[in-house]
Amino acid sequence: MLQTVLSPGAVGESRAQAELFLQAYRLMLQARVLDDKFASIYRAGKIHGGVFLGRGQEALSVASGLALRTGDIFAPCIRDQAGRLAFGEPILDAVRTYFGSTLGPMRGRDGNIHRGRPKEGLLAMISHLGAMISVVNGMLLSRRMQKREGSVGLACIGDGGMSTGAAHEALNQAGVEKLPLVVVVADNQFAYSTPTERQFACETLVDRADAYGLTGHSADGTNLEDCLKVVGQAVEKARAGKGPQLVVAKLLRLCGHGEHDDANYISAKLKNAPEHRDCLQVAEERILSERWSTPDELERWRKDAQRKTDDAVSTVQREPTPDPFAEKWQALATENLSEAGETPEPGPMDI
Amino acid sequence: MLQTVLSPGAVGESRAQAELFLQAYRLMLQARVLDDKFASIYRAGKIHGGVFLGRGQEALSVASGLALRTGDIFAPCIRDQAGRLAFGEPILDAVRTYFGSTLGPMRGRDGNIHRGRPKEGLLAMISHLGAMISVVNGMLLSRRMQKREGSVGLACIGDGGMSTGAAHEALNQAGVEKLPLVVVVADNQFAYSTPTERQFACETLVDRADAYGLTGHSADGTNLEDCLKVVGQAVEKARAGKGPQLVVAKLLRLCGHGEHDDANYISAKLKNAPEHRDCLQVAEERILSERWSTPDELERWRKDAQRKTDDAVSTVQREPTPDPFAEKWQALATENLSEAGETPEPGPMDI
Amino acid sequence: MSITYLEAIREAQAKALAQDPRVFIYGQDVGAFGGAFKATKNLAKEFPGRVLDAPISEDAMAGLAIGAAIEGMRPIIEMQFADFSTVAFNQIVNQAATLYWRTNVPCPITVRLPCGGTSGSGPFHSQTMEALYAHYPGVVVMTPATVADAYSMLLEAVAIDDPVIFCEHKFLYYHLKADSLPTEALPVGKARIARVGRDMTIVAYSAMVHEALAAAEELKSEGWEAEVVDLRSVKPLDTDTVVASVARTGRLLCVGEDFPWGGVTAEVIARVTSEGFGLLDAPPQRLNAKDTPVPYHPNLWLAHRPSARTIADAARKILRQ
Amino acid sequence: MSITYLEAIREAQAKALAQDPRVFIYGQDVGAFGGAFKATKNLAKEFPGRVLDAPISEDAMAGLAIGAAIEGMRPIIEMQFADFSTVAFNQIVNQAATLYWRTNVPCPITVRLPCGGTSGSGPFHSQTMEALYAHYPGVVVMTPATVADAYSMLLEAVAIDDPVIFCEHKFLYYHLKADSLPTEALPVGKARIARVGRDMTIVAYSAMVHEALAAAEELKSEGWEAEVVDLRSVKPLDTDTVVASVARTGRLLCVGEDFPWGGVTAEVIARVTSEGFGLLDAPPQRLNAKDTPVPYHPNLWLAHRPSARTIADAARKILRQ
Ligand SMILES: Cc1ncc(C[n+]2csc(CCOP(=O)(O)OP(=O)(O)O)c2C)c(N)n1
Ligand SMILES: Cc1ncc(C[n+]2csc(CCOP(=O)(O)OP(=O)(O)O)c2C)c(N)n1
Ligand SMILES: [Mg+2]
Ligand SMILES: [Mg+2]
Repeated sequence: MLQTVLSPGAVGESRAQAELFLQAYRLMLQARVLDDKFASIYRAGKIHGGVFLGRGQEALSVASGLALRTGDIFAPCIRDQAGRLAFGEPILDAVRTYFGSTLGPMRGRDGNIHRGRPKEGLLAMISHLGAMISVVNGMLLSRRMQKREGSVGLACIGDGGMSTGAAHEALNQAGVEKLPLVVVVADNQFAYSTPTERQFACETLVDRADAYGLTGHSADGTNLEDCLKVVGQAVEKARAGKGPQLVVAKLLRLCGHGEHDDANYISAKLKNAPEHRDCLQVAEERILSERWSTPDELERWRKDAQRKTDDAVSTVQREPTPDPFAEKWQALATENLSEAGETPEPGPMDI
Repeated sequence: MLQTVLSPGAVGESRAQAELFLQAYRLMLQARVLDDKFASIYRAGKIHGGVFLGRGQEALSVASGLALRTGDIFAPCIRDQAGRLAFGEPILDAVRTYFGSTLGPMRGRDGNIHRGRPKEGLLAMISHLGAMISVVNGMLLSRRMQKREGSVGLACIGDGGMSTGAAHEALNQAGVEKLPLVVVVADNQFAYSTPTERQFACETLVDRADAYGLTGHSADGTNLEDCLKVVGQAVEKARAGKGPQLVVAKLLRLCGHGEHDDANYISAKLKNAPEHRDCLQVAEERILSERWSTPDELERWRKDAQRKTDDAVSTVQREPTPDPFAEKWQALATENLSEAGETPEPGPMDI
Repeated sequence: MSITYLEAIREAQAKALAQDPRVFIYGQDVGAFGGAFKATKNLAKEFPGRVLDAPISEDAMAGLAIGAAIEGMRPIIEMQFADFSTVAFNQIVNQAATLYWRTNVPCPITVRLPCGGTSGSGPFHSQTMEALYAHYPGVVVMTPATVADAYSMLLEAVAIDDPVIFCEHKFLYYHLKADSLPTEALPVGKARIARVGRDMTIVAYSAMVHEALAAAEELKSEGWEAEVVDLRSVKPLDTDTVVASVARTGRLLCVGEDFPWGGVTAEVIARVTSEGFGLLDAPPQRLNAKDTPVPYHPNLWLAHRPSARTIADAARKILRQ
Repeated sequence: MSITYLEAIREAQAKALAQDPRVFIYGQDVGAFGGAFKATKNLAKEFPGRVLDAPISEDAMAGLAIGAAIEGMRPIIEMQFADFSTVAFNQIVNQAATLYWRTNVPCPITVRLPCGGTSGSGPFHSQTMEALYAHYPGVVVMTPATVADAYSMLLEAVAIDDPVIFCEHKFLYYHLKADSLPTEALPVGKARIARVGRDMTIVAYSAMVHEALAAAEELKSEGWEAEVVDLRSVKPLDTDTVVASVARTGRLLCVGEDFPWGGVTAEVIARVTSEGFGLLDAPPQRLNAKDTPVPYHPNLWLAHRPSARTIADAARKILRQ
């Protein structure tokens, strides 16, 4: 695949590709470092609720985020820290949401990976798998109605999420409306503990593309270059009006479902299989072998990522947590239609 | 296709095929006559609620019912009068349900096409499209657990029903469990008024088979012979342990969605297209051209179907309708857990 | 001119489409066909590209509407029957209803639910769903009982910055008529005294308002004056108007067509007894449908739901206490 | 020996599997993994072929269970979190709950719903769903508050010929312990007096029973004796036991963790005021969660749901009247 991308003679292009690769790598690295930090804070018992990481899925995720432009729509799923950074989500959003800071986009109301900024095209997933895709469809259809065309919507989902009725209805809907939607499936071979043979019986989930009249693409989820290329092409096609696209990438989650889970249901054989290498390491090796960068520089980047992470965490740790007395206990935007007086005064603040 | 079925040299086999054809034809005729009766009773204002017919869909439907044996499972959809008769549902069940007779299987509690005898393998559909398939899955899986193998479950659905999340989850589930399920899709090109181009964007719904790891089959829904062959083969495969099968037949509904609907959204061109001939007429022509029967005999069969229909209707018209005072207003099987006393006494009996 | 409840719904949508380019309609068969009940008749022609047929995918219909709302649109989605909204339930209560609270982005969608029993419709084409949705935070649930309210409340539903569950009653579609469309209306969230009376309060909403009014008429011939309160919206629920009425009458009967457990009637009684306990001269009572699915046969159906007769019976028992 | 609420649920399933070949378990990750909460730990090994992993398809999970019930099986399905049962909602309320009434074929399925708030779980992993299901005809809804009830009621759930929604509270999973499993139990449908008192009745269920008991303890130090009634099942709801308690105490507070509109607390108050109006010496009151989604941050979460403190506060107001 390299030949295609860095074809001899296309020096300018190959320079651009190398730069894209490096940019992607730095984002993956930042995501990995941030994820590692969340894991350690979790182990220290300082995070409320679960922690969900994207370890091993950064190549696909970053490719998704990088393929998009300002004005596009991104609906990340639970393992898309890298894609979020690539799309432009500030590190602070992640940290603030995990800590429940009132300065974060979710203001302590929702947590961990359930964050976003819908008005900036970054959707805040609900937990119910499959439910975000039709929302992206609605955004894209509206832009068409508003004659604001040219943007693409990209929704991430897992192999397990593809079994939901919600995902089916939305993929079919996108096909019918010929929307510029790209659905990126991270087939990490497990949904929580459930292996894909208990999840679906088709050969590969790309077989679903035909079922909905979408264009299907396969990618190697451990290979950054391939992910950049395949997702990039899918996004380009969608943007060019070629209708909805389905990208399926195979890979392995290199962590538990959440940090509470040791993933002992994934066999050592699977974990050590050559095709399940860590995408970050693979990318690093490639950078060094191509001499696009040096070990020193990579080390500086890692330190930089570490510093940004630490800064964000120490900033957020000094930020206010929600005050139930100051909280507006109101789910409606229309204040005068909210019902009051039925609910108790706030209770004690201790856990 | 005829050659395959009635191959020269296989005289015994071809005799059997001809007999199957005639049997199927008589059931189709009976279904058509019964449907016509319901339509005329509806027009006379004597049926409560809607009337939904299978006109033009009898060939596919009868093939579904005939492919099954006693002990199999059949989940018909709204246009499966012919299949129900073929599976063994008494005419009286249909008439009693439309009239709300207390002697019918639904006892006036549910109406029209929402009828069945689950314990005899004939499911009573709920209205929500797509919802019956997973129920068939559960029956088949249970039989496997109970070591009662050898039976097949067949579920009917429309082109529109295939857009439901419920259908997706169930097809996928059947694939994962490798159940002896046959799903028969009547692609009649419309869901109520909605043409298939607003329903799905794949070429044909058989494209969905691969998506679930099912075996796909296509049939000409206007051709009885083809329907018998294709559905028969699919059922055989399922019974032989070859996993779930998906049959898609193209045809046109030769009536409104319900009898309240004149289907003026179906263009004359479509209605008159040669590929949308009435399957009953096509079958009749074939019988006569093959001299499997005579016009006189066909006429006797029609009269017989008419008489059976009229008998059933006049029987049911003398049967008791539900008495709210005698009705057990209780949704639970466990009597002592039912809540009483919260509901009013029955009201006036006049409409 | 005479206009039905159903025509009022069509007219409100026509007006919403005409006056606000952000409005569009999405639902099964709502386009050229004009909808299963003709509530969108001719709208696809009058507003090209803004009335779209949906696949049989209620979950994705609701999801699409939510996405449209995020982009500043004001979608109206029509469920072919309220009963089928169970399939979109998750998107409505967990995505639409939480969006503003979670992200600060309002979700102005209107979900039109053709609700309620009509003769011969059976268990899956007859349900009323107001309690189901009102239970959840983040939604407004409207239950118009009159042609005027069907019109004005639907326009307000579209204008409100929150998800509105618009429960339109199929039994009223053709039967209920008015001379003209209203030019003004009570604010959303305010109940209406549908009939003034001093002896007891009957609280109702949607089709049951008319049964309650008929019951009140029957009671009048016996010398009782029942006040009938039409809730108009069940969330928010106008407790003040109900309590004020009970303050005048001292007696309360609450009527709903929904299943008996929980729901509007329980909520009204819980509020009145908590806030206005001392005003009651007799135990408050409620009348709901029976605790079974809605039956198909008219004999059963008529006995399943409250009617003028059973309301009057229940009222007499309260009045005699 | 000490056994937790969660272990009791596992033990009940082990016993059901052992004693009845018709029982099987189906749900996401319930097999070799033993379930997200380990409620089915080792069961796949102990009962080969009878504890099956499901795809992420709640609708089809419920549908499969219904089909199994038709074939004479007694399936238990585990929803990974109660919140995700919204996706199976249609199959449960429209297919499972209507099957017996429509066709005379019973539908003995048990739907296990890990319910309720725990710190840091947020809007979609914290919901209690008892009111949602209890609203519908044709289901039994259990809300065990103790280790003993978790065990005995789950066994009864499997034995009952109707769909049972088994609301197990995640907050109780690990915290609540008992010395042993019970050998006998109150019948399903009977409430339990969890604490005897003469001054007021506090009605609660599930995790709120423990908050109510703690509140009663707090009140005791002030000289008040609150009676605490644990409903055990909310459908059927044991009105008699509640009314009898109110007959003794004259005062009623009803507490639920669910959203405030409709639901158990409204239903209890509507029943008590309809049937036992004269027994009340003060207005009945209720305490629910706030009318917003369940918040993530513990500060908000603790204020969102009723607690011993807020229950005691509400009780004091009633006692002073
Ligand atoms: C409708 C629904 N059912 C169940 C869950 C619980 N759940 C959360 S993540 C998960 C596994 C998801 O697997 P997959 O889609 O493959 O994504 P991955 O975790 O592998 O990235 C499950 C079952 C859910 N969130 N939504
Ligand atoms: C979930 C759901 N949504 C909507 C409906 C209303 N409805 C009943 S039949 C029908 C059209 C069905 O079309 P199709 O599946 O193609 O079957 P056909 O009527 O053509 O035989 C619709 C929309 C329904 N029954 N269930
Ligand atoms: Mg996965
Ligand atoms: Mg069709």
